[in-house]
Amino acid sequence: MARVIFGSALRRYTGGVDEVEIEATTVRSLINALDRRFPGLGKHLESGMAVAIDGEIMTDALYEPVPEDAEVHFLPPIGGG
Amino acid sequence: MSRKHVTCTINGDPAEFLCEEDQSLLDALRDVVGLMGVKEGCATGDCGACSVILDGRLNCSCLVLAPEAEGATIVTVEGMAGPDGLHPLQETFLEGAALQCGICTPGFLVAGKALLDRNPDPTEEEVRYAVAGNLCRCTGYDKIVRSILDAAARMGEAAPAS
Amino acid sequence: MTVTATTTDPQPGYKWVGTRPVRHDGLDKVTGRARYGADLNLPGMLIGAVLRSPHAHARILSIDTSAAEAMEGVRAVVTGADFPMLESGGEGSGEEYYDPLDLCRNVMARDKVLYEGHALAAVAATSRREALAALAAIEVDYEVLPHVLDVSEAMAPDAPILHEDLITEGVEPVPTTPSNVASRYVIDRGDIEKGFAEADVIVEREFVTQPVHQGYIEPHAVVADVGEDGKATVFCSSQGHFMVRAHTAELLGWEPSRVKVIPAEIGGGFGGKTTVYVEPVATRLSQKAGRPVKIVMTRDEVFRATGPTSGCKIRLKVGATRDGRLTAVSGSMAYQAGAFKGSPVSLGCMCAFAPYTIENVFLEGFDVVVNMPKVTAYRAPGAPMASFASETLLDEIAERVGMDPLEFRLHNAAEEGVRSVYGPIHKRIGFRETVEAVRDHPHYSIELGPNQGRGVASGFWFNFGGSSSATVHINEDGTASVLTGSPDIGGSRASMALMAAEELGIDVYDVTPIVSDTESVGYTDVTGGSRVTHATGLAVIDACRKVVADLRARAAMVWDVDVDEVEWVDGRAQHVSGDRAPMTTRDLAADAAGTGGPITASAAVNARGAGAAFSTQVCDVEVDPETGYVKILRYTTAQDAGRAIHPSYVEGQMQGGVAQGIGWALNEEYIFDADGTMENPGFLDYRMPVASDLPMIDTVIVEVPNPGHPYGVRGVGEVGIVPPMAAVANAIHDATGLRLSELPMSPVKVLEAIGANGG
Amino acid sequence: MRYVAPTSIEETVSVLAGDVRAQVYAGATDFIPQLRMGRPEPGVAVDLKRIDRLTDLRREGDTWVIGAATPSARLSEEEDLVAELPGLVEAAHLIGSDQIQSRASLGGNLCNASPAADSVPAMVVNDGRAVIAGPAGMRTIPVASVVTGPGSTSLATDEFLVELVFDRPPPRTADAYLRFIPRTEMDIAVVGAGARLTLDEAGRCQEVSVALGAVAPTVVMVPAAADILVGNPLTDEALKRVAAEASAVCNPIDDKRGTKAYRRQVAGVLAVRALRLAADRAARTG
Repeated sequence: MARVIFGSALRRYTGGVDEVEIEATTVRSLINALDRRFPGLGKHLESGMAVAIDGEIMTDALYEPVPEDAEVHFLPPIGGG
Repeated sequence: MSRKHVTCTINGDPAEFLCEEDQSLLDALRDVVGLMGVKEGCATGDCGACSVILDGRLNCSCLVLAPEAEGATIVTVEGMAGPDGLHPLQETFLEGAALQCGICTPGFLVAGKALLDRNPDPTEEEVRYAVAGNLCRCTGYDKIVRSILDAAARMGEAAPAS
Repeated sequence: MTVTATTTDPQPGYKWVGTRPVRHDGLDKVTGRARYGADLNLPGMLIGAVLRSPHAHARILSIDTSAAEAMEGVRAVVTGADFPMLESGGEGSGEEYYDPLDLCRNVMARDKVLYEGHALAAVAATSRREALAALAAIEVDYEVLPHVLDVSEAMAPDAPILHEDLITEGVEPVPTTPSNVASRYVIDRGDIEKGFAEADVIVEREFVTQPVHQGYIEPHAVVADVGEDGKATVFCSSQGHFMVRAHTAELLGWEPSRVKVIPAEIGGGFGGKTTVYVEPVATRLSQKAGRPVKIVMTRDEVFRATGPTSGCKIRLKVGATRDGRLTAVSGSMAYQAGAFKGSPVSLGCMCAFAPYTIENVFLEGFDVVVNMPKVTAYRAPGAPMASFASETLLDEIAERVGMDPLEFRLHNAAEEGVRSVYGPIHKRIGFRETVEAVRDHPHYSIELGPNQGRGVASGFWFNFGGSSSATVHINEDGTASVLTGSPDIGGSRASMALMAAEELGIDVYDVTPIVSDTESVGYTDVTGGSRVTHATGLAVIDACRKVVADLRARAAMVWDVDVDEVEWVDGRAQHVSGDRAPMTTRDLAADAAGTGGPITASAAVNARGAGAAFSTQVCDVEVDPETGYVKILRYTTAQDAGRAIHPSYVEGQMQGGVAQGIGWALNEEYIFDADGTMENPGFLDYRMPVASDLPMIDTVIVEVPNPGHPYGVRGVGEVGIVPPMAAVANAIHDATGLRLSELPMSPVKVLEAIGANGG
Repeated sequence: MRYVAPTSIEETVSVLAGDVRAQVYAGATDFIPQLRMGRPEPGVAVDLKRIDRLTDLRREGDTWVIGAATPSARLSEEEDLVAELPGLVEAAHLIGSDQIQSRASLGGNLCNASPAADSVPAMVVNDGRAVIAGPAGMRTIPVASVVTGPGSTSLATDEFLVELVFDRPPPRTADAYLRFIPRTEMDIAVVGAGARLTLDEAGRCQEVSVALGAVAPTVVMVPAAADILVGNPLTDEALKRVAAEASAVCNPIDDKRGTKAYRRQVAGVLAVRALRLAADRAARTG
């Protein structure tokens, strides 16, 4: 089970829930599962957000594997100079 | 508008060009003569990227009207390397990693040459003030200043004071 | 070349990594041969110029270009009507996230101009003189609107509204009326009340910073040439020619493949060249005129219409126990976004306290549109101003609890396995090591004189991976060409060559690193986010490994042995038995046609595993109590580079970041008059540091290898600019006893503070 | 815009007489940036640097004569001038970078009539005279009466500055010029202060002149400095009063380079520092 921690911005789509455990093998299946649990959340996660899996921040990561017991965060888009 | 015919010496060679009377020497060197090593960073004399040596003195070519070059002797970065190879400043800039993006480099090299031509053994502070009219946004000047000092030392070794 | 590499031992276990060869593009750059954006002239080329708004905020009632079009020498005129209006939405990802509607309105205003300098028309003519005359002949009827620049004023209920359709995101309930607050971002962890209740010492201050520009010396420049086939060739300098291709095509309503972008050498970017301004305009003008069109911005245009990064207002409160443990931070940050949404405020919130372990955090950020140019990335976007605030407060807390500021930082240092302030768990990081490096540096114990002071500060930056492509060719003579799509701003070609030499086992000067155009190499993200040595480096390493596998296979073919019996050592194929003469790349390349054709391989990655960067810096100043002048006496910066591929250019990035930070700390700022017109759009009064303003900047490269890169590389481009403002402020405090909370800390402000303090 | 480079004073006079849209220039370090910033182009740009007398630098009897278009760098290279009028040379040397020094002239700095011109306070405290050519011939006026306000001078449109003349200093006399800028180079003065003084053999002030730049539309003198100091040594107490008087005579503006309050305060500081420096030099020449 992956542990997903929601930042404040996402909690309004989760009814205030700040953390869930979800069975998923990839980021895409994780988002799908989250969207089933919290209808409407999925599209916010897919558009422009970065995902951090066990501290590794990634973009364009839909097919990225989610290890067993991973900790997942969704972060705002990050731009560098 | 009629153009002005200018005869001068550029990097040791006789040169002629036609320029607008209100054209800057910078624009004439770049767009008429084709010396693209002379860079424009501001066109107001505040960045030094367009530095050339004009009749023995360091100048911002953006602050010179092209017709003023009549009869003048001009040295640009393109004229620094000689038949025997690079100018010591060019060598030390390369070895000392004194350039990052490189857009300011021609101006610094020309300013460095103007300094060493008149003061072969400058202090760090003299170097810093001598290139204070040249802006670099990449390096923090550290490696540029070191490279100019290194070039001075190298030239001093090559030509020991008699 | 008569010039040789500075001799430096390579990293243990490596032959090339860690050495300092002369950069491959260096010779062209010291002889004036390198071609930058403005250095191309084509036959028949027209000169383009852009009409810019004289008003900070106005409705465009009408634009009449007929007189301009009729003028001698004028070949094309464009306005917003010549570009499709794009749909709003979030496009791209990571550092290339943008809203197409905002981008198209920024490149060419439509119904409103939103800042002084906003483009609203452009002409192409046979000379610059004619182009400027034509601009003067364009008649624009404006309805001037009230403008707003200050974030607090922009957030007030009665503020002039920039966008009637801008509804704040991130607040509940969703507002029903527009405002200038584009979004609210929050980090909310732990229990803030409990955290402050545990604190013995609490400090709270408000900080103000002004917009600052990236200040690259090369103005934006482009030559666009649209041929009879309708395809465009665009020559320009940018931080990403694939970005230029994508944006130019999108803004013209084209498919990307209709545009080929040839990367010029780039004369500095620092984030400011990660978007487009004049490129789509020149391309449309060229299409209309049927001639090549060149646009080179003036310095004044660069300041008025590109960059800058946000000015901001920050209020922060920090609590700690008497033994120096941080218990809670809270506060709010409001950043100017410029005319369109998208300030780096969320990054400011995430980075401000990232070097530390703090359980209770509440930080909210507001992205606020105001009537100045849309902000663009600038070196660690969002982090420097937030860290000015946080690191100044930490200095104050350390003083209050009686701890050395570096010991205080070590006491609270984040490390591997600890939850970061912004959420995820830290991987292996080298923050502590940077603090120790400064503590142990001789600088930290040099005695100070009267009116002198010492300050320290630290900083964090994420560093990115992202998409990169590379192709490696083995030439007939056994040398290698390494093609990537990453514009080289600060020596990255040398790093690519070093990694290729390491992998291939050949001399670094037998590698030719090339930045290829959009049709000659695979897609590559912008050079930004400190990503190139890591991400493009990964692609280069991968491509080289494929080449080596191929070389081994060919040697096996020649020797008629199993490929497993062939080893690749020092650029040569060797048979495990040792009884065959080794074959070099040259030998194998000479015979390539017979063993399967040319030897070449490509690789592409969306790189993961970028390791976070930390920097800790110490600054000594002397303050003239009678004039407020702050002289930087000494400066030392320690930064975790993971593994320095070319140490000289790592040092260069560290020193450059510090110099920019010192400028930001002391003198740089946008100054606007009452009408919202920038008063200092030139290098005379936008005061970037000159050589005589600075001392040597000592560097300590800390190497805590990044497990996400085969050599341990961490990006080094950005974090260096994060600590300087607080380091300088803390040094001024040490010298004068004053806590300055506004940037820039100009002589006027310092003297005011001394005076207010009864000095 | 046409470009002409006359080689004699007479030729220049006739060019100016023949075209009211003619504009003389020397180093062009202000002239060209002003054109770039949108100032209307003159009909004719008259380059004065081909006139020998205007680029000259010589000692003539008890005076120094400096051509109006002589580049500042030449002043720093003239060792005797540096020894005799160090403040004037410093002021000229502070006009911009080495690049600017190759071109910028005292004449241009004066006639550009910027309130912040570095060389003007130094010329004024040295009682400089300006030699002006025009259709009626030559006339000489005090430097202090050349500038009448920001960007305007007392020269007629058909006149131009030929040279600047300074008396060589008597014994125990020296000058100094200091300015404040936020950086160390490449800025316009926020405040400038020129000072000149003569000491008597006992080290008391005999003559004192202080002039301030960038704190009013034109250079302002601080006459109270002489009232306070003449007949007295430079004591901290006296200098404190001079500082207050210097601050008091300022009539500065708030702008992007500084505030009124800042300029007032720093004017006092720099006046005192310049006086101390001049006094040290004067004592050494004694």
